[in-house]
This record gives sequence, C-alpha cells and structure tokens, in this order.
Amino acid sequence: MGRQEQAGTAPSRAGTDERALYERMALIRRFEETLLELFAAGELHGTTHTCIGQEADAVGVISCLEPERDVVVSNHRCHGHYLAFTDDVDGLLREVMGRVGGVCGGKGGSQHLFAGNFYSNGVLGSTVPVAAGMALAEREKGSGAVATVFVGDGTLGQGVVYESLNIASLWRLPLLVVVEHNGYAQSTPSTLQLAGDVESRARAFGVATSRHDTTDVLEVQAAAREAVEHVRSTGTPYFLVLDTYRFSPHSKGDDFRDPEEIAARRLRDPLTVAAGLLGDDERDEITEAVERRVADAVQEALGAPFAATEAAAR
Amino acid sequence: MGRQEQAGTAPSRAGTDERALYERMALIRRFEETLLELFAAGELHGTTHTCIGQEADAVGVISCLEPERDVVVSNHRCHGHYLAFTDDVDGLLREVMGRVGGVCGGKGGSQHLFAGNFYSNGVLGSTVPVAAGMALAEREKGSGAVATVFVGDGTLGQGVVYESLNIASLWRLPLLVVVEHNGYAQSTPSTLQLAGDVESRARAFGVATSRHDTTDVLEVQAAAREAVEHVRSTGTPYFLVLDTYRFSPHSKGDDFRDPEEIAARRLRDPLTVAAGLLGDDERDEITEAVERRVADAVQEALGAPFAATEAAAR
Amino acid sequence: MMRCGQALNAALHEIFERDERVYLLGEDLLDPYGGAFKISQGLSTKWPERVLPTPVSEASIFGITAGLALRGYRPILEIMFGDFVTLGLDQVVNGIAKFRAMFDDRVTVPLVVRTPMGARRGYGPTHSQSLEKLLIGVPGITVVTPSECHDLGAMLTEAVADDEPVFFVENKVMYGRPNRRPEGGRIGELACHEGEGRYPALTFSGNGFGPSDATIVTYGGMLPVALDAATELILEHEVFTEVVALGRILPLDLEPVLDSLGRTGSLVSLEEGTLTGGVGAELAARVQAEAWSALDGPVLRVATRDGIVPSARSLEDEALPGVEDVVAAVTAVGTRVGG
Amino acid sequence: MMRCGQALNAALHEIFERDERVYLLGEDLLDPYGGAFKISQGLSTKWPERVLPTPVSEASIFGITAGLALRGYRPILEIMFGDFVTLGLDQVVNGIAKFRAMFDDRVTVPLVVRTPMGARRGYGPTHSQSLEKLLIGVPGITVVTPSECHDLGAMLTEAVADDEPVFFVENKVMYGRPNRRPEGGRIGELACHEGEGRYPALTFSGNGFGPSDATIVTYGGMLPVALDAATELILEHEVFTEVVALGRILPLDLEPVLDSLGRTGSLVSLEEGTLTGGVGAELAARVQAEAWSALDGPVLRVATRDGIVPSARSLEDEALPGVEDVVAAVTAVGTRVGG
Ligand SMILES: Cc1ncc(C[n+]2csc(CCOP(=O)(O)OP(=O)(O)O)c2C)c(N)n1
Ligand SMILES: Cc1ncc(C[n+]2csc(CCOP(=O)(O)OP(=O)(O)O)c2C)c(N)n1
Ligand SMILES: [Mg+2]
Ligand SMILES: [Mg+2]
Repeated sequence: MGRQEQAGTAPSRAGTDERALYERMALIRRFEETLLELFAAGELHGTTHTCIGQEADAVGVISCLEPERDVVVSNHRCHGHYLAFTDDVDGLLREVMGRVGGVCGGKGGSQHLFAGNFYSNGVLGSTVPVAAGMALAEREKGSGAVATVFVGDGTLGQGVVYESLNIASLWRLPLLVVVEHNGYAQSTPSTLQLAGDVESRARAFGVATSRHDTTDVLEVQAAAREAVEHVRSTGTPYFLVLDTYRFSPHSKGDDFRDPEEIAARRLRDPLTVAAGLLGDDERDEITEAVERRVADAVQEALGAPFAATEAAAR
Repeated sequence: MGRQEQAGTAPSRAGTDERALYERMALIRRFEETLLELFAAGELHGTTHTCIGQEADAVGVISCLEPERDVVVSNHRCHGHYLAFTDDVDGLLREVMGRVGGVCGGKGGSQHLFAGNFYSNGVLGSTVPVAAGMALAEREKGSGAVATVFVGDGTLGQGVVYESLNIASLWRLPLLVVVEHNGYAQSTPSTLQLAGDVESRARAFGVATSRHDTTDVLEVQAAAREAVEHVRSTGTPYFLVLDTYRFSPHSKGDDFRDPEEIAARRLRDPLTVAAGLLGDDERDEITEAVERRVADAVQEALGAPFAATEAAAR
Repeated sequence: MMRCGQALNAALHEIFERDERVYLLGEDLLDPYGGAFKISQGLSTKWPERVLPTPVSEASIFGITAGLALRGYRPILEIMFGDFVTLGLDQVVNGIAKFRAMFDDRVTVPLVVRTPMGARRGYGPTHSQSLEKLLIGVPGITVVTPSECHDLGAMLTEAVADDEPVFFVENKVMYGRPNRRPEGGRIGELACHEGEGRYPALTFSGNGFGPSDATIVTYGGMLPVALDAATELILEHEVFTEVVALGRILPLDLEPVLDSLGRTGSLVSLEEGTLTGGVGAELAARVQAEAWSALDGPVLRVATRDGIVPSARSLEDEALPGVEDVVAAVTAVGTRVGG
Repeated sequence: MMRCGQALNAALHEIFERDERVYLLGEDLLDPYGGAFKISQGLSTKWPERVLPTPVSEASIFGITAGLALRGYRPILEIMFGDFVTLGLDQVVNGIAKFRAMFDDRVTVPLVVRTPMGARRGYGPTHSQSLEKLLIGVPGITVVTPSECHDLGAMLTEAVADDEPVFFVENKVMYGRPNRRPEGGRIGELACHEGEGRYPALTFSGNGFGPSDATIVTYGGMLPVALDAATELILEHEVFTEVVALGRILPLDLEPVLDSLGRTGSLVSLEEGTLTGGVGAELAARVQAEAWSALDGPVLRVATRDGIVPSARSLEDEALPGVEDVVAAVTAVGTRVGG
C-alpha cells in the first residue's frame, strides 16, 4: 500500500532493477498464459506446467545468480526459471510447440531443457543429486559458481533429496536448494504430504535454511541474495523455502482447489505487488512490450515447420 | 561397581528378568563367536555379520515385544534380533551353515531370515518401508501390534528411511525404528556418513525420538519399554537411537579400527555389565549352559546333510 | 461401449466392494481427482479408509505395499507413470520378487502394481517409456499386459486374486479407447479366439484361422497398430496374418503363439518399448528354440527405435513403431499363402 | 601373473595418474580398506581429494556422479554390489542414459560405473545377482563385460575415456583369478583371437579356427565355465567348439559371433544372469534374424535358473549354470564335425 501511494505521487520511483524484475515477471506471465491459450486452441501437443503466480520466485532468485558462471537445475515447472535465466523466449516456445528452433530440437519438450548452464528434468527429486554433483564439479574447478536447484514442496517426499542434503552438508558443496512451496503437489495439499516441519528437515542435516512467505519480488530477491551469499562465501549448502502459490492448474487440466482460495491468493499476485513499484505508464508500456514480444514469437513459431525428423534431416 | 559389591554380598539378587536377559545375551554372544570360529575352521561358506558387543540392544528391545503379536524386521546384522525374538538356535545355525533344517531351507542364509513375525533383508534401508507397511497392516487389523525395524547408523544414508518416516508420521503408523548406532558403516566412521544430528532427523518429520548411550541391558530395556509404550498407546511412530559398539569385525574379514578404541569399549561390554546383576555361580552356570547348547547345536548341524537340492527333493 | 479407463475403474469398484483386504495406494488418488488418469475415481469417496493418497515417495510406497501384502492384505499400488517404476526397482527386485522364494515359500506377496506405460501423449522422454521390458528380467513377478480387446475387468480381478506379485501394465492411449470385446467369436471384420485360464491371449484372424502368411505377436497398447497392419496387409497386399495379443508377458505363455505359428510359419513381434533387450527378444529366443522346424524364416522384431521417446510429435512418430513398420516386417519374413 | 583384481587396481592408479578429471566415488573406499573388494586400494592415499567415500546413498551418488560428468569431469562410481544398481536405476534410466539425447546431443555424460556382479560367494539372494541383463534394455548406456582373459587395464582405461556412460561389469570370483592373456595367439591349449577396437571380443578355438561344431558365446565371469566345457567337449566327446567372450554386451557387436558361427553353424549362449529376459535372448534374437541361413539349428541359451540365487552352496550350485549344462546344450544343438 505505502508503495502504491508513493507510486502515485512520483510517476516512477523504480530503479532499473525494479523495472527489470517486473519486466521479467511480466514476460514469464505472458508466456505461460500464451501456452495455455495455445493448448486451448489445439496448437500444443503434450503437456506443460505453468508457473503463473510463482514468477517472483524464479525472477527474484535468479536475479541473484550469474548466468555465465552459476548453474541452475530445474524441474517440471521450469519455464519461469528458464526464461529468467536465459531470456530465450523463442527457443522455449518452439521447444514446447515441437517446432524447428526449439532449444532441445524438440527432443526434450516442456520439462527437459538444456541451455548453457541451465538444465531441467521431469522426474521429481532426481535433479537434486545431479545439482549436488554439479556443485561439486564447480567447487573442484574453483569457479566460485553456485549450483541452484528448484524443487516443489511435494518433491520433499523423495528420499534422494535427503540423501543429497546429507552429502552436500558433509562435503560442503556450494548448493542452493530452493523449495517453491505452493502448498500442493498436483492435486494433493501439502498437509497430506508433509509431516513435521520443512525447515527442520534441512537443519537436521546441518544445512542452513530460511523460509519466506512473500510474493514481493524484492523480498524474494533479498532472501535469495542472502542465501546465495551464504553459499558463495562459506561454500556450504543452503535450503531456501519460498511460500508461494500457483494461480494456474497443475498442468493444463482440471483444478479442484477452492476458487475462493485462489481468489484470495490473487490479491497477493506478485505482478500486482511489483507493479506498485512502477508508474502506471511504465507498467502499461512493459505489459504491451512483453505481449508484443510473445505474440511475435508465437506468430513466427506457428510459421515454422515441425521439429525436423532424422529422415528429413538426411 | 555398586552392583558388583552387592552381588558379592548376596549370592544372587537377580530377578528372573535379569537372569533371562543375561542368558539371552550370553546365548547370542556364544552363537556369534561360534560362527566366527566355524568360518575360521572353513565350516562356513558365504558371509555373516555378527553383533558381538551389541547384544544389549537386541535383548533389551525385544524383551519389550510380544513375539506372537508384534512384528520385527531386521537387517544384515540380524542374528541377535532373531535369537532374542525366536530362541531358534538350530534353525539359524543350520541356515547359516547351509544344512538341512535351516529356518529358510538354506535359501536365505545369514541375512535373509523369516520365521513367524520376524523378517530380515540385506539391502540397507529397504526394510523400513516394508516394516511401515506391516505396521499399517497391523493397525488396520486392530491387532495392537507394534512393528519394530532395526537399522544401523550407516543406513541413515538411505533416502527411503526418510520417505518412510514422513509417511509413518503422516499416517500415524505403529512403527518403532531402532537405530543401533555403532559409529561405523562397514569400514567408514559415522563422521564421514552423517551430517547434522540424528535425532533431529526424526523430529523434523514429527516423529518422537530419544537417544541412549548405554550398554546396560536394563537401561536399554527401560528406554525400549517407553518407546514401545509410546507406539502402542498413541499408535504413532518412534525413533529410538541406541549408541552401541561392535567388538567383532564388520563381517568375517579385516577390521581396521584402532585396537585401543575397541579395548576401551570392551570395558563397557554389555555382558560384563549385566553379569554384575548376577551371582558369580549363576553367571558361570549360564555361561556353561549356553556354551553347551550352542556346541550341541553345532555338533548336530555338522552331522546334518547340506540343504536339500530340488533334485534331491525329487 | 465402455472406454478402457472406465472398464478398469468399474472393476476397481467391484473389487473393493467384494474384498475388504484390498487397499489402494498411490499419488493424487483422492476424489474428485481420482488419480492422474482418473482410473481410481470414486474409490476414495466410497472407501475413504482403504484409499491411501501418498506423498511423492515411490520407493517407500512400493515397500509399504509389500509390507501390507506380507501381512495379509491385497494392496494395489498405482504408479502414476510407468517411468517411475525405476524408483521402486530395488523394492521389486530385492524384495517383492524374492520374499516368497528366499523365505522358503512360506510367505506370499499378493500385490498389484497398476501403472500406465507408453507414449503418444507428447509427455517427453521421462514420461513416455514402455519399461515392462525391464520387468520381464525379474524372476518372481508376473507381468500382465491387457489390450483394449481384453476383458479388462476380469484381468484386473484375476491380478488382485493372484498370490504372486503382479505388474498390471496399462497404456495411456488405451484408457480413452473403447474396450472392444469379441462377440460371437469376432471383433469387427476379424475372427477372435480368446485363450483359456487367467490373463488369456487373444488371437485374431482375417480368414477364420485358415492357413496364413505370418503371425504378429504383440500386447497392450500396440494391438490396434497390429490390427491396422493386418487389415492393410489383407486389403493392399493380399497377405493374411494372425495377430496374437498376449495377456501376460511374464511368465511367457508360448502356447497361443506356437499354435498360430503352426498356421503361418512366420513370426513378427511388435512392442512399444525400445528394441534391444525387449519382450520381442525373449519371444524370438523362445520360439526359435522351441519351434525351430515350424519357422519358415527368422522371427523379426518391430519396436521403438533404441533411444529416447522425443517430445515433439513429429519426432515421436518417427521413433515409435507404426503400421508401415509392421507391414514391412511381415512382407520381409516372406509369405506362404497370399502376396 | 596379476590377479584380475590387482590388474584393475593397477589400471585405476594409472588412470588417476594420467587424468586429473578422474574422480572415484563409492562406499568404504578409504585406505587401508580400499573398497569392499579392494579394487580401489591405494587411491585414497595418493589422491585424497579425488577419492570420495560416500554415505550409503546409492541413488544420490549415481546422480552426483552424473552431475560431475555433465560439468567436465570423468568420474568413476564404485557400487559395492551390482545388486544395488537397482537403487540408482531412476538416475540411470531417466537421467544418465537420456541427457545426451534429450538435450539434443549437446552434452555428454562420461562416467563409469564399476560394480561386481555374480554369485559363488554364498552371499545370498540380494548379493549374488547378475543384473546386467536389466541394463541392456536401457538405450543410451554402454555395458562393458571384461573376462579374466581380457586386457582389464586397457578396457577400464577405454571406459574412462569413453564419452558415453559406461557400466563396467566386474565379477566377484574373477577378482581372485589370474588375468590370463593371450600369448602368441594362444591361451593354454587354445588358440585365442582378440578383436579390434574398444572392448574387443575374444574368440577361442581348440583346432586353430578350423571348422567346428558349435560356438559358445559368453562374457565376464562365465568364461572359465565356457572354456572348461570346451575342453571337456573335445576330450570326452570329440566335439569342437569355439568360445566367444564378448567385451561389450551393449551395444552388442555381433561381428565376432557371426564370424565364428560361419565356422560352426550352431550357437549356445552362456550367462550367469537368470534366463528370461537375459543377454542370451537378445543375442539369439539378433543372430537368428541376421544370420538365419548360417544356423544349422536354434540358438540355445544356458543361464541361471529363473528364481533367486540361494545362499546354501548346495542350492547355489544347482541354480547356477555349470560345465555340464553347457556340454548338454552344445550336444543338443547337434554337431557338424566331430561327435
Ligand atoms: C518421481 C515422480 N513422481 C511423480 C511425478 C508426477 N508429478 C509431476 S509434478 C507432481 C507434483 C509435484 O509437486 P511439487 O513438487 O510441489 O511441485 P509443483 O507441481 O507444486 O510445482 C507430480 C506428482 C513425477 N514427475 N516424478
Ligand atoms: C543399499 C546397500 N548398500 C550397501 C550395502 C553393503 N553394506 C552391508 S552392511 C553395510 C554397512 C551398514 O552400516 P550400518 O547401517 O551402520 O549397520 P552396521 O553394519 O554398523 O550394523 C554396507 C555398506 C548394503 N547391504 N545395502
Ligand atoms: Mg507444490
Ligand atoms: Mg553402524
């Protein structure tokens, strides 16, 4: 609120950082909305897991990383992380659409992405030891890189997560585990999935941890900066729990959550919160820009041929 | 010490319980020593993991269980648990020796035992969810049984242990996890295996826990009684950590631990401690009795044919 | 006509009704969701105590299911995607498949693992595999492979009644297709013979089981591909084939295969898994060893190309076996009668 | 002559000496213990930073090894018993084997998993299996199967230099046996031909590669059984066989097999894994499909009886394939020359 008023008085008090953060979140939001539209229009085959509502996590955390040095390992809900880390709209869109120009040539699709220092895989939890191994590699190289792995709260059901926390702690690995705690695993609420206390699970293995219930990208960024700082300076792991919420269904399909619950969460929409940092014109300008950018990408993608088969390649 | 003196004054102040506990521990000790002798003599094929030094855990815990109702799931180091639960010297000896009359017909061998409500398996950690499932079964039957699973400290490296603690806590399963913390996994000290704090690992999943550093079978029994009571009365899991030590090598083979460390621990030998509860004659009497019992079993086993092959069975 | 998914769901309701020892464990089972593919819908409402929605802990729930089975229950475990069976494979290989034998035949492990395999949904490499090929190498389990023409309800009921641990391998695409059953010994244009006993094989013929050119042996989700190929072979190549849809791939029951081979002399295997180390390999090895003289030529295998199942439909189509691949293989094994 | 275990240990020392990117992960690796089977002895003393003793966390260490490989290292993972590979199979099937293909060929995963398979040590059902049979069904990995007559050092070096993920399947009994190598084209009484390239096959002949009665194809720990059978067949049955010891079972290189088959016309496969869905199945399927006309009769498979490997030696002996089983199979496939 305070911010809103201030925003009212000054046309824009947003530093380039706020503007950039908002822009990135808006891009991700528009991208994910577009995918759902394309599905509805029958232009997409397969599945996708959109992160609408969780954009502040991806953007806040990744704004603290160095794409040319740090490593990011993501999961099934990886589009926001990917776009925040690479800004590669075309490569991702075409990958999901199975068109020529997809970042993995159409082989991986929505949840199996690779580009530069970014990796994702669709088997929950399996990514955590892989990220730990990457952290070990970077430590041995002395690159000073941090390996960040994004997981959801439901993924805390996977034992390999604890095997890996134990080893990351024993071996002092520069590993940042970010838990996007949106309260659900697919259709199942966390209360039916998680006993005890999430932070304690990391602490029990001697891993530093903190938990933050915010949709303010600046607060997420601050928390992430501290976590990344911890990992980079001490070379030991950190377990960052971010309470969040997805407005969109788990994938394309049905969503049985209480509409009032969703509506209540929408009041804390990270985009609305961040918009408060910008002037209205600035916000509209950005909104238009990202809409244009995504729309253009879609137009071009729809014109592109489907991913080339080996036969065609021959 | 105090006990020793008292034992000196009165020929025997041992209640039947103390006597029974000592007898059971002495039997296990003698049984395991005998296996190592048989190996040395080339009478045994395969491998074995003896629990010499850890007898108070098996005897103390299992003295709180009801063999005809409760379920025990054990691991590779299962002889003590098996004998404490079944008193079946012949069946186990012949199983390990591959002779006719083995409790699993020679199929399972040293670490894959089944009899009544007792089960063991050799893949570390894999037993915990199985025990949880058995706890669930007994809960659904309303049998009031407790399912107890014995694991070692090294087994806490297995993620499935945490998956199962989480579920046991969520589902309120009558599961008792007993961690025999002997400070080593095979050749590797716990310090290279376990980060953080063991009890916290259970607490993090909302599982009640306690830890006891004792070789006094009565103290183990008291701790176990409380744990079993907790599980039976609340129907929720308990994580009982028992600090212990094995005097024998991991299996038959080499042992690179500091001899002084072993010697120091031998001063706290659970048999010596428990002997303090008995009069000397009583102790000697028991010692002779178990030696005779095991020796006779060996003689008979050596006379028995090797486990019958299907061919022979035809 | 019921869709295959509905048939399985209906069967689950009957099974739950009949036997209190049946429990269901798995992820996202609660209504209204009723499982990722909806096969378990309605169960949690009617039997809330016997439907246990689990955390995302595949290894543990395999073990818990085994524990239930060892202590007198008949649990069903739903694994959301067959690809995730790999997470429970230690429990399967070193526990579930071994308990009975290593405990000297004094225990049984009567559990059923229901899981969908298969591609064609664009889910990508980790969600599109047909990994039953790995399961046939595990002695001590039974692997049942219903097709859209099998009595799905009866087979699932048999699986739950089975004292052996059973993997009940479903197929994602099959769920939405009608559960076509033989009527008067026919399904559509084709004669269809159903074998005896549990998990029977189905044998299809375009000429009333007269002498034919080749036998196509397949199972599960590949049956429609085999049948389309058989039709195309008749119409466009005047080649007659019999199609055998195996109801069980472990233990493998060769009798219906050898029976058909007697009328055709040639064999083509068709599966959705990748080629190497697949079901077709075991089938070919068994058949050539047990019926060498009945073969006019080698057994040919049609399967998914060794490699990943790509996400893009254009690439997925190329990797998976299609009608044209089956037609080519049948033509290659040579023809006895028509052609 | 060096024992096989010593040869592997010596090779590891050379590999560590030569390439700083090589790391070793596994359980109980530290000296003086040096791994449960001592193959890693001395490494942790010389290269303490590059030998990482792990907790008992197979799934995680498979993933960590993959992460190292994806980021420029050449890690070796020692899995104490091959039976425990099942705990890491998700990492293998859905990660290690897929990364290169699903990331559009822009990454490699150059790691080596060393693990001992096999029985004859009385360790019982969960510690005596030969599970490489499951691995050949996983496209995207390489499965190397050295025998006691292979150049173990060279093969391990090739595996570490390989850009593909390699399973280097060792054998418990082999460790203690001499690493016999061909000298002047012979090993003992038998002529021995070593193939070209990486992971070569070895072909043995009792008559200087003249026409023979049958080819026994095997690998790893079963080679001595095959060679003993070959000798017994010559001495007691006047039957001449060639023995092919495959250096790699995935991808399967048929050339040496077909080459030998050209001189014998009959094939028997021998493996220590259980029969169904085993390596022999793939071999038989490939051979009959690719060399039908070269076969005088069916390919016969000799393997461990489907079921558990029991603990008692008397039962273990009965379950595992022995010389007499091979002799019986060779006699059964019929003889061309002698007999
Ligand atoms: C090992 C495994 N089990 C099940 C699934 C199917 N699945 C995909 S997403 C999902 C829920 C994940 O929940 P969470 O980790 O909280 O992430 P979120 O979807 O909420 O972002 C499940 C069960 C999977 N991909 N991997
Ligand atoms: C999954 C698995 N990995 C490795 C082994 C080999 N192994 C047998 S016992 C053992 C050490 C176990 O240590 P701990 O759990 O502390 O039990 P302890 O031997 O000390 O009683 C290991 C690594 C195994 N049996 N299972
Ligand atoms: Mg979630
Ligand atoms: Mg220990």
